[in-house]
Amino acid sequence: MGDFWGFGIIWVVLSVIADWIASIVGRHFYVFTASVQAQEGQAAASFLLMTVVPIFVFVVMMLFYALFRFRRRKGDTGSSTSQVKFNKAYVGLWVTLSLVVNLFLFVHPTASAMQVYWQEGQAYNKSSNELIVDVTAQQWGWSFSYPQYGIQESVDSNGNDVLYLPVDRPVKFVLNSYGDGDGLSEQIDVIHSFWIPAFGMKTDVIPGETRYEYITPTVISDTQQNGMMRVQCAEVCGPGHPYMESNLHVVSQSNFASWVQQQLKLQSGS
Amino acid sequence: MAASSNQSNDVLYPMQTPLSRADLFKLKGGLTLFLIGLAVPILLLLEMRYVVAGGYVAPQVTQWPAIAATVAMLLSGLFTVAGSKSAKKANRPGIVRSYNWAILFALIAIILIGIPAFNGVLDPVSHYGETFIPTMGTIDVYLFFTWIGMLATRSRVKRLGNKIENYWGVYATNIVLWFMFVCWVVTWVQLYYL
Amino acid sequence: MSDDLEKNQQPLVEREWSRREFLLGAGGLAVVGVGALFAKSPIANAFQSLRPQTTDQGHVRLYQGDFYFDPNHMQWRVGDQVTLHLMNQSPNRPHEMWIGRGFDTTPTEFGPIATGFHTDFWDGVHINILEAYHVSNWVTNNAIVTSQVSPHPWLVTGPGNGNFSPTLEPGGYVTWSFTVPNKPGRWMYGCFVQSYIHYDEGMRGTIDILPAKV
Amino acid sequence: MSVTPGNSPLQATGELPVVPRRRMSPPMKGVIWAAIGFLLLNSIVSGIDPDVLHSYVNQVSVVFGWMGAMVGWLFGVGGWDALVKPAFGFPLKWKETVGWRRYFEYSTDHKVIGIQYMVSSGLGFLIAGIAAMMMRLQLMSDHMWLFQYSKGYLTTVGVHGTIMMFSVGTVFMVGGLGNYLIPMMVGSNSSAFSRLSGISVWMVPAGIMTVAFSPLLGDWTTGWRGYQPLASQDGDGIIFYYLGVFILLLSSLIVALNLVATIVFKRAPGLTWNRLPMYAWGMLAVSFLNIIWIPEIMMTFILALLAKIVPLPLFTAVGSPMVYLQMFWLFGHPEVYIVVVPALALWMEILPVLSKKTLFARQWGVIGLVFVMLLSGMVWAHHLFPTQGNSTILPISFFTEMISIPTGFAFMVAIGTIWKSKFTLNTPSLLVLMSMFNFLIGGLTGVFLADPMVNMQLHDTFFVVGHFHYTIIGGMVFSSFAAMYYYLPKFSGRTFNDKWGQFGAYWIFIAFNATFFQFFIVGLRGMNRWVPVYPHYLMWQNFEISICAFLLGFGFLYNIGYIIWAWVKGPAAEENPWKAKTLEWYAPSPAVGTNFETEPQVVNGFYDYSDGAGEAVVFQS
Repeated sequence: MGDFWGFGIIWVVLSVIADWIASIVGRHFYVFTASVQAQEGQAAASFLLMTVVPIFVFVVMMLFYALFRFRRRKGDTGSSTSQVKFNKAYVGLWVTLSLVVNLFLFVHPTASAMQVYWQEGQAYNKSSNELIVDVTAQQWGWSFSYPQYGIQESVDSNGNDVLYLPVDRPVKFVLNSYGDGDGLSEQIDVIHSFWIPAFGMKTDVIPGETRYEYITPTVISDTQQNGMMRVQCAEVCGPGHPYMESNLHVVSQSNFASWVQQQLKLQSGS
Repeated sequence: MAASSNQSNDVLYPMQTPLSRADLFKLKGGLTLFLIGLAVPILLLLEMRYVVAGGYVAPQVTQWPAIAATVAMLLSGLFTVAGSKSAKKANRPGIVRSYNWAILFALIAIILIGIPAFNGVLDPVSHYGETFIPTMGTIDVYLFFTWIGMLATRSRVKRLGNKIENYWGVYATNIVLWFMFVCWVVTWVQLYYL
Repeated sequence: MSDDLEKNQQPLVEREWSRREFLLGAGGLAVVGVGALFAKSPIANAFQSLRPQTTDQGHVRLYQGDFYFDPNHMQWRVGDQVTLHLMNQSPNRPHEMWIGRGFDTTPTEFGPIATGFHTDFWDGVHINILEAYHVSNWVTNNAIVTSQVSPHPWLVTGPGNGNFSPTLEPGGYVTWSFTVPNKPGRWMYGCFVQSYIHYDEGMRGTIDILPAKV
Repeated sequence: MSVTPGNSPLQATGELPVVPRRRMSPPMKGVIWAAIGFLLLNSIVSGIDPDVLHSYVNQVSVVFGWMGAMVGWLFGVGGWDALVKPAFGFPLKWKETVGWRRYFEYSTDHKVIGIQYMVSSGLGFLIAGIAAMMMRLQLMSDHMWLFQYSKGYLTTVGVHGTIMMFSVGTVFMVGGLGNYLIPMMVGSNSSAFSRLSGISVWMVPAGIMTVAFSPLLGDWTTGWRGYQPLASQDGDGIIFYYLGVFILLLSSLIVALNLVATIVFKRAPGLTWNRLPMYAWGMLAVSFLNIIWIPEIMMTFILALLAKIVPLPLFTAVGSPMVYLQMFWLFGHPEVYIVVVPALALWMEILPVLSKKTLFARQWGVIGLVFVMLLSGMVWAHHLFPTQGNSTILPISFFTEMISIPTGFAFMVAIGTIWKSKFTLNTPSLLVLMSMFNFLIGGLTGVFLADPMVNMQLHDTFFVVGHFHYTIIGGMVFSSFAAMYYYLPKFSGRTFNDKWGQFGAYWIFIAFNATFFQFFIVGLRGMNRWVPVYPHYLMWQNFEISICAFLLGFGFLYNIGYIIWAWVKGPAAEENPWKAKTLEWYAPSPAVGTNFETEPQVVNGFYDYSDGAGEAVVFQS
């Protein structure tokens, strides 16, 4: 029984310590979160981390026990004294626990977080404050248009496509994978994936289908300040895939308003 | 490798060794597994047709080659059954006679199935056409390999003559051909009517 | 898989094939294989340099593929009359063709990317369009264009729309004739569609313009 | 009869049939026949159906040319003389040789075939490993420097993934170890369909070469998945991807048929299902997965090939771009278990022997393997969480999380076996523990990926790359090395120096974890997959990862080299050095010639190591 209690006590102590560390590390699991959705994902990931750490400790401790505690000593050639073939309590506990833990993880965070995400989408759709951004993916670039403001394609001073978002305002991305109306787009377009690392969310863009993504940015920042603030294609889409990136600026509500005016001026001017 | 193997100079060929019950059981089991594996792509194609084209049947699919192919395969199958019956009586000339006809009808079936797949009546760039052609093509390729198997079986029976100790090859060919017949009928009914 | 032959499987005789032939053969194949995979372009270039470079005259064919020009090197002489057939062989991508020197670039997260040539070869050149099939658009810039085919709606005339370049749909082709202008030296040609990636992926070539014969 | 390798005691005596001397080595003959086959069919097809450019090798002709080459190769290495002609009733002129030459010929001996599979698969491991090193070299910098074009890098990614998955992951432990061990483990002298098996092994080198030389036809950027609709507009190299994978899968399908038939129909008397060794159970589960899913994916690849060369619009934007993804991942996830289940089975095979303790809860281990097999067909869509609509996410997520339960049984059994044992710490057992550690991390990170909300962030990043390398290298490759060390005395009659073995094990363990643990971190920091260039802020970590990756690469080279050295020159081993009780150890070591001169009779379970337990096997004379 000595091994049993020894193992158990060490496991509990190490698990508590490891979980304490996990609770700190878990807070930075997403490295940088800049949206409500990223924070939700971060919370789910952190919860998962706390749950799996004791399991990790249990198995790894067992491996170390095998290496040190149960190691065959020099000169010992006999069989093991314990030849237990089955232990109802151990197997029963293992099966029950793994079932319970998995079911539990399915209810929370899996189902609950998805529920929250879907409800957010519905809430955003009903809200009058929602900003709609039409995103078009094509080989190999993104273009963004703001139908509520009449901006057809937002560009920066270099003429590159750029995404500007106001902080703390729900955004609905309408995602399509179409070409630029040259009659070839149906043939040439492929699956892309719309990903902003700092927003903790990605949605694939399928040719011929429209997908939606709902985000509320919470941090004012841009691509120059933080590399995770970028629009990146995450699904391989041909040789240009690595270059399929656009800069992202999350700005204050007032700066966004003036940016909109500037874009409109640029659009009518050209 | 078996320790009991004969040390004589005779070189043995397929069908030249007597089969024990266990051997026969093994061969039948292996063939069953093989046919399960062969059925998977057919199921996949039939499923994909509904995914891609729904229940639509193009009005211009040509009916007569399909009906004629079914008849040809049925005849071929009846002749392989006759071959198996001759095999039970160890009537080797009977096997060869039956197989001559079976091979002929199987060849006719291959050509007939090939006609609607490749005669260009169906547009390959249509949802129905793009599933119809690969499905018919797959059946045709399967049937072609079955046909080679039939040729091999006939050739073996003819060449080995009296040295044959078992007729598993004949039975197996018969089973595979009937499996192909079932696959074809399911495909035909599904692609043409359902 | 019909019959059981195992009772016949005794390792009986050792009849030896040559070990040397086997090793030499396998080694030779390995060398050829590695060479084909990793040294394809140096070997091809070496062969190409053995062939004397000829000046293209009259009808010149230029094929576009994903992502290359065939040929990727041409040689023209000032004053020659050239009829250029440009064909897009790609089954699904549009391609264009610029000729120029120097680069315009745009900054990206991955460093500056070339968006086109700075100097347009076709400035002030008289060209005559003889054939056009499946053309997406044809920007003329400062070239002076006469056309034997209906240039609508694809011909974009006048400066301000970028350099001279025909853009072809998959399977499209164009033919135009011109007299090689007096702009000797090395020029480049390339395709910059689909976010400039075609040029980056190797869709480029060089033209040497030789001075006129005296 | 037992023959030592290398020097044959058998003489060609007068009483044997006179067979003409084989002048050319079968592989060379195969190559020449393949070249003839290619030229013949390619010429015919490109003559009948020329493409616009009138080039000699075009999309359609290369497919037929390849078929000709494949038939030529398989006939040339022995299929014509040993399979086709006898099948048509012509005299069998093929005799198997002894000595090293038989490893380069058509053979029907399951042990020779097993070694041929292992060596072919090892060749694939080296080629794909070189591709991986090239990728890591490129990623040391954030801009293009080693590769000229990103399509070249992406092709390398594809070649690496394809060869690793289809010729190493799917083949080494099933076609290689399975073919070698399973007939011995069930007390038989041959596998069920040994002639078929003899030809299927030659498909592996052909398939590897097809994929490795695919860049000659053109670059393809889809990775190991041949992703449509992208594949339809890729370079022609994708044709060789589909064809190469097709032939590799055909080989695995034949292996599966053969192994199932061997296990079901060729068991020795007394070897009931309750006594069947764990590795045989693993092979049975894997082979059933293979029999169902390999034909499925082969058909999918044929369709994708048609979509490329005809072209049928099946999977392009005009058709239904999602259909290919669903069809691919239907196979794609079972594939992962095809790779890993043999490793789990191997733990349960090795641990009781080296712990000298009865296998704990054997029936639960079997249940685990079988349920992994059953559930694996229900989880495919978790590869598509960001791709598909909302409605299917939760059920798929549910099954994905549930599949960790049967997988966990392997850990339960392993831990129960280790507990209070007398654990012999040597290279194979150390590698098994390391494999358990790695696979544990792979499995636990899978919990994060199974959660859709978290998956939306982690999908298509290096986190995923790290996760599956932990399961596949960490689980399967480490277990394969454990198996190689463990069975070395069986293969060659020689053994290894444990100190050098353990040194190699620690080397790859440390380098592996240093490399792939950082994949998780760099992925969370925003590193996406399939990119030769990336934002500058990720550069130093990628540089560091590359250094560790090179260490890992050299570590694998060291281990492979050491195993080869020990195989040839190592100290002589005992007949049964681990005092194991399973049937394969009753066959002679090194296992050459007949496995069992007299038929073994199984009278007990194999995994009972208590002092009073009798022998598991008796031989009746």
